Amino acid sequence: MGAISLIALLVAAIAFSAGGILVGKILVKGSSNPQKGQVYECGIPTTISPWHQFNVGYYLFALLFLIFDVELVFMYPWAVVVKKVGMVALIEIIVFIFILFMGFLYAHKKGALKWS
Amino acid sequence: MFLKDYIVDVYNGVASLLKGMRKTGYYFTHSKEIITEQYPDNRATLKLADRFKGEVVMPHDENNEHTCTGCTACELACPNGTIKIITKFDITPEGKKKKAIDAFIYRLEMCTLCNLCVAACPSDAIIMAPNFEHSVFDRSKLTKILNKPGSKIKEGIE
Amino acid sequence: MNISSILFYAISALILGAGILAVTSVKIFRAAIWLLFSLIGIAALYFWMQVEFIAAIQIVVYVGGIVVLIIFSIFLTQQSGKEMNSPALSKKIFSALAALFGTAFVHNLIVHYDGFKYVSANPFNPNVAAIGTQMLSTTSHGFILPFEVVSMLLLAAMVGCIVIAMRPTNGNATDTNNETVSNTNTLINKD
Amino acid sequence: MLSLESITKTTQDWLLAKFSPTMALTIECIIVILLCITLFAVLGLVLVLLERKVAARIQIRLGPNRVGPGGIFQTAADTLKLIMKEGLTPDTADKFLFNLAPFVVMMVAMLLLAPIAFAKNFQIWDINIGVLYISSVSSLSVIGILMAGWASNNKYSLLGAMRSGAQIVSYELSAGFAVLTIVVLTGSLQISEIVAAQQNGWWLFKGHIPVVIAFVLYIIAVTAETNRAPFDLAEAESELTAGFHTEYSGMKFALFFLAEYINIFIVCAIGATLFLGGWMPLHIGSWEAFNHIMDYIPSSIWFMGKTFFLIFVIMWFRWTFPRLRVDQLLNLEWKYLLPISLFNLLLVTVIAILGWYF
Amino acid sequence: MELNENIAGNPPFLGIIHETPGGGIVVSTFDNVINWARSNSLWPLSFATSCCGIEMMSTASAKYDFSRFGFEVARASPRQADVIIIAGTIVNKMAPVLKRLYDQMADPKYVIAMGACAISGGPFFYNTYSVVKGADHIIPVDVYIPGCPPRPEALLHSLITLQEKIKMGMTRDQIRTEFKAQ
Amino acid sequence: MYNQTDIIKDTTDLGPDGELVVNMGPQHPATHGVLHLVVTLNGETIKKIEPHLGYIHRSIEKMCESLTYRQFIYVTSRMDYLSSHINNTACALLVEKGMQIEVPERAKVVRTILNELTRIASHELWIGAMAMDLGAFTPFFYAFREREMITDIMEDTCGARLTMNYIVPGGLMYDIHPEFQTKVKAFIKQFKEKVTEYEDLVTGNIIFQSRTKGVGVLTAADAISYGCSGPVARASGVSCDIRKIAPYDAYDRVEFDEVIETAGDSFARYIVRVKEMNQSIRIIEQLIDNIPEGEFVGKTKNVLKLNKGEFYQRVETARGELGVYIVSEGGTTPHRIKFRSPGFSNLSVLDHIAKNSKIGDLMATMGTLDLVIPDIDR
Amino acid sequence: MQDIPLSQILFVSTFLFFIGMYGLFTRRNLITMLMSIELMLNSVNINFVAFNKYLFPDNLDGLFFTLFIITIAAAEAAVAIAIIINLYRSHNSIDVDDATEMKY
Amino acid sequence: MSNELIKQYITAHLPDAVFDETGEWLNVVVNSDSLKGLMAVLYGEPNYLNYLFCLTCVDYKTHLTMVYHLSASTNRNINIVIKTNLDRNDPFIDTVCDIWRTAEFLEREVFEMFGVTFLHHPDLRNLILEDETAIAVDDKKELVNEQKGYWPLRKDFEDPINMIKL
Ligand code: SF4
Ligand code: SF4
Ligand code: SF4
Repeated sequence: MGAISLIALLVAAIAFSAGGILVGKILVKGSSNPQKGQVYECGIPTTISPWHQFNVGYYLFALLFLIFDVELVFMYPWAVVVKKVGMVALIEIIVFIFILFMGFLYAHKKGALKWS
Repeated sequence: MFLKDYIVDVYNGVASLLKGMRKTGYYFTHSKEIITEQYPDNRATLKLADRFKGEVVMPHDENNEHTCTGCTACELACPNGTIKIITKFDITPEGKKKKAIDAFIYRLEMCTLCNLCVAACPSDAIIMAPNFEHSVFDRSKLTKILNKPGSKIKEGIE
Repeated sequence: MNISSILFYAISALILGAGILAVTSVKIFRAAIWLLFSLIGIAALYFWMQVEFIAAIQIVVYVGGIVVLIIFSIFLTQQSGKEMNSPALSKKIFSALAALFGTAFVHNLIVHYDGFKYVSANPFNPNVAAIGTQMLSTTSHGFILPFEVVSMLLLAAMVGCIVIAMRPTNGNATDTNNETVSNTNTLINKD
Repeated sequence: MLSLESITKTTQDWLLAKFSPTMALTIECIIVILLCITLFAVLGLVLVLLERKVAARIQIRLGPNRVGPGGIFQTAADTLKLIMKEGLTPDTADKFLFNLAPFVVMMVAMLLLAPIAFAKNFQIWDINIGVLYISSVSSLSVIGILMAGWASNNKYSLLGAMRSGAQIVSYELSAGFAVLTIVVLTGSLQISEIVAAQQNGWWLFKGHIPVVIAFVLYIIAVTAETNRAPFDLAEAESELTAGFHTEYSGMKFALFFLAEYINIFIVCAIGATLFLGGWMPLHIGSWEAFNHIMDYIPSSIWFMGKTFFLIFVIMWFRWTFPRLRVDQLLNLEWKYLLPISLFNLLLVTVIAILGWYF
Repeated sequence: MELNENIAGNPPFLGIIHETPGGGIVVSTFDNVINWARSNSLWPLSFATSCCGIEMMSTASAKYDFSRFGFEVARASPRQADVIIIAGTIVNKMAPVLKRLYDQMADPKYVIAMGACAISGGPFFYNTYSVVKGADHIIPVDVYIPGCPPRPEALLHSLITLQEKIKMGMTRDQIRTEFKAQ
Repeated sequence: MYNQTDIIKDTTDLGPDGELVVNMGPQHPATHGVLHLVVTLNGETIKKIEPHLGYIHRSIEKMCESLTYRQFIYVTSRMDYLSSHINNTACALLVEKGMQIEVPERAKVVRTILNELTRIASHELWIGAMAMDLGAFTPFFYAFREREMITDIMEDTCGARLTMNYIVPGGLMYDIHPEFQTKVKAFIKQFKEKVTEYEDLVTGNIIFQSRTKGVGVLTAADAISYGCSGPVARASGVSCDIRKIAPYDAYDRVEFDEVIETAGDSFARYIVRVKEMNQSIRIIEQLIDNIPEGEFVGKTKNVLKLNKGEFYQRVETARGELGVYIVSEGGTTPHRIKFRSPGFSNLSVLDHIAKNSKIGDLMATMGTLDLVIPDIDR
Repeated sequence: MQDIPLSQILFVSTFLFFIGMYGLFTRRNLITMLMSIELMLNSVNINFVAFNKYLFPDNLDGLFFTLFIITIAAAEAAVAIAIIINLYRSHNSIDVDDATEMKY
Repeated sequence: MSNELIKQYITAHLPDAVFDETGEWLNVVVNSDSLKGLMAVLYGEPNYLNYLFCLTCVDYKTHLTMVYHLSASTNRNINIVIKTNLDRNDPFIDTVCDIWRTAEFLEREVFEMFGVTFLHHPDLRNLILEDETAIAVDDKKELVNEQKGYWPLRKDFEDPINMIKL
């Protein structure tokens, strides 16, 4: 099957979703009123758009995630061959993880993992 | 020690979670704990408390007679004007005029089921009935006339 | 034209189209989304070239990591719904011309270069085991040293991020909670 | 014998005999498309109903029982209703992205089906990077959520999406490490090889305590990744009304709903494959007779049984625990799960290299 | 006392007896299926203003369990809800909010007025300056269930009534004339 | 028709950089009704909470000025509907005080039992709702199972499940149900068995503890300054149980402890309520076998007229101290009636204790304050 | 697969590179500029992989280069965004025009 | 601490306070100007009447009366009721919400229900009724009461639109 199957799956997803949405669109006619298009906020009219700038507290985690993610990426090929390569690979990865763990400890110490 | 604290932390946390899961697991596996009463299917066996205040009714006996004298005590007792009594004057066989109710209007849509009218009625003409299946499509259906058409007051009730 | 080449053109169209939108869209969030599609397209191109490992890495790192990070920082620093003011027309034209000129130049180079003929007898076999073996080998094409250096790089990046991005002061932000009623006493004393 | 393996094989042979290769491929594609759509629909219906029934049993009540015998058509009615409900788009929303988001979520869920081995030799594509493919594609789902949350122009949606973004990316790490432990043991990323390696016992049993720890970590991490309680902060009802899909209605909402359940299915299927041997029957060392009996149960049943067991566990979590707070959630990942899984991975490596597993 | 006895004007009990809707209304099978789906999957908006809301919670609880009807998916967002159960008093300050919530719901949508307050202002009809005298002044109501508060079974009854109404596939006006005539 | 503008002014001003002003409520699953909170957020951190009330303001105080002393009691069951018996008791006591009506012993004891049952029912509901706020759905159902038993007892005796109107000036409306005592005993047995479930599912749960401990801390000084009462104040170490301070009905002859915790956080408030349920059980156990025989209602005139003057009656509802203040001019209706509702003061503390915490903490804090909005708005 | 010559892939990467360059020239916002840079890096990656595949299939050096570029891109993006955030905190703007006017 | 002591104490502080002990608790009627000072004194040593459990207003048709119910948090059986009469046409009084934080909301309620202006109140807006009449109040009492007339709890309140009289 190979890569073609991915395309088939994509087509399936689109067909499924679009089919459902279209059926609804064609068969259901809703009433319209000015409130309907407004954003829901517990029944109170919204006055500020959330697209106004907004302090996300999470970026530090995203930063750290990115670093660890890359580390994870390097460990996949390593994991596949580790049994073949043996001890060398183990030492390699211990050094690798150790270095990163230093960073982790640093982050911990600096309080970067404490969410404020 | 730091590491020990860490491990104890993890252990205690997991233990407390497992405890909760055991409880829910217990209920999952014991279907006799299910307490659901299936309302529309158990209508035949459903037994409401005798005192349950579902609505005000006016009992009529087999001669289509009730005991309401039209004294309007209930109307006065009602805190929110649910009852409206329209009286008329019947001519008794002896030719005397006698006060009687023309219509006992009861607006179920407003009734708070507080029992004050029943308590106030001197001749026990109205009682609380445990009916609850009142849902309707139209609000005006909820305004009821409690005295049945053609009914009259029981003999000997003043 | 067979399916494979149709796919190639479709993927290329996705990459380039999304790329163009990513650099021209006036809404910054949309730009990020278009960048994302472009990156996904590139991943698809890798897939098409049968280097699945790199394709997966592309998605994991770029889409799962970098774009999410970019989106977060957009929220932090922008009014994400506001349209960015577009650059002056002259600048646009100039940049476009420069880009076109560069493209044409390189295009020309590629078209007229014919050193691409060499094809090895060995099949291209980029499976993960091969990658892993080469990565951990210490022979001439082994990448063991870069592999270790990468960890240093990541460590440096992490430390750098923390140093740069952490708030310099954390002291005053924490405890405004406790301004309790005790000030009432002082108020009364004033009276 | 009731085996999906033979069915696929016969079909393929028949197709190849009857048509030209391109044609056969096309027909196969169409079959796959139809199968997947059916699988989606059926899975959605079954899982939602299962969830409601499980919830009801845990909560000492009956659950849906009036629509069809025992309530089995309940979710069908729900789906039909959702399809026949108006789909709204807020005026101030970014309409394009708003409408695109459910598609993205859906596509991600669908793409994840490709490498799953539903039964012996019954797999859409035995891709050679198997589990890596899964991790990479599933990291796309966060985009759909972020898109939906931002495009709605709704504060709750945005907050929910942000939470969800931080949460999913964080827990991806420990899920990844848990998967890696199995990769280390197996030496391959390919699903079929991972399953084959468990011929004589599941990794959960073969791999000593570290694999059990990895399994627990995996379950926790994927619960978080699929935004399930107790990690359902993205749609925390009591805080953010409906989270990132507050503004979605009708079919578009149904797609999110469906995708959530499909994702649960997929992560559980992967979990079953990695730790519980996928479609491999339960074999115990040298008990030939026992192993033989186990072999009689079709592989698809094994697979589904294991998967649904894991799904049940995840549902059990949901109906038992309170929700975590967002900082606790991140704490849990970064202070507990991540260090533990790093350490655990090293342990497993030692085990693997020294061959200490069975 | 026998249930539901001698109550004038009540439609026949709806949960068990399924009468085909008459009145010359043509319903295709497709419509029937749609109405069946809609009537069996009424997701309420989690909206309760006061005391009746507690009885609504009781109805959700294990003893009465309205999930048997498929109602348990209480949605906090009006976009995904099908039915508002107005459980409690509506006051003037709340009225626009209620209206907005109703307006923001996706079609088709239904309203149940639960309790005396929602129907008519009930206990707070006279001498109050802030109570809306009936929620149907603000939004159209499909089913009224009186009581203060109506007991959980009564709420279930009203839900069954609503289901029945949906299955009939009639519009509000049709219903009004239909049942007036009865 | 409605003199109402669509715009709430406070939400129009933009927050400073990076701050988001979010409306929570009036229709919000966690506000238990129709509280409207305007929350200023910085990221996930709450910078300010501004409650807007009045979405269920039913003008009860105005209304009561035109209701007679028999009638106005029913309105009070709709105020704090979870403690309707206790509210009714407060009003009845006040009228009794104003007219020097003798209440028979039987009525007193029954009232006390019913009040305590109401308290348990209210706390049960609160545990369920609170767990739901924190995202655990199952305890809600378990709590309601026990609550349904109480509701059954109420239904038998009072004829209503929620809004009783059973207590009238002078005693009770009618006598207790013959099976009252057996049912209550059955309930006590079941309750004692099942209360450990909350231990497993809620109290001991690490997630629940970490979500409530140290969250929404209210110091004793603040509790006093904000006029808090009931479990909220007692969790901060302020002793304020009216049942102890000014015993009414049969409270002076039963033994029970006033539950006091000192931590002042959400967990302490939770613990106080759980322990209070046990104390209520203790009270009921002492009384249930000793209901004296006799009349259930004292002699009252048909038309009740309060003496001219001012009367104040305090009772301890499930939420705290309810005060009813009546200014009487001697007529059949009060001149002015004021309900000092416990929730009103407890709500005003919200901004103070939830500031600088996370949105999730707000749910825990608000949940443990146990607000009943109609009680606050009246 | 082999019907697509290497040059076509190179065209795509060239286009992508210059698209990124265009973005870098026209955008004034640091984040969008970063996005443009990512595009340019990616076009380079495409080249590495393509060359590896078409010209030197014996070894996987091209793939490794791609791998390392992706790594470095990630580290770069992380640090860049940390700097951008820091810059934003101190100057309340991440426009290059503002940034160049800054007095250090 | 008995009522007598409190009485003495108050008399020492405010000689013109009027006492009334006919009711359940000690009632003190004071001048509206001196109320704030008295409150501050009662709050602190040696009385510690630091628990304000009820604050309300009564409309007597001729005048408005502010009623404060005070108690000691250590001994809730010591209760004292402080009253002060206000001019019905232009009621204003000093806020006590810097002594008791609970007074902030209670005073806002009284403000909108009776139209009493609380001087120096930090945030005197409508709390319960619609917000449109929100007004800012500073020291000048001339600026206040824009919502004249809609004071529901006053005795002469009429609202023909919303209110149906029985
Ligand atoms: S029960 Fe109460 S509200 Fe109903 S009619 Fe009788 S007195 Fe009026
Ligand atoms: S029902 Fe009773 S109180 Fe009412 S009018 Fe009739 S007799 Fe009088
Ligand atoms: S009808 Fe009765 S129970 Fe329902 S909200 Fe109104 S007063 Fe409360």
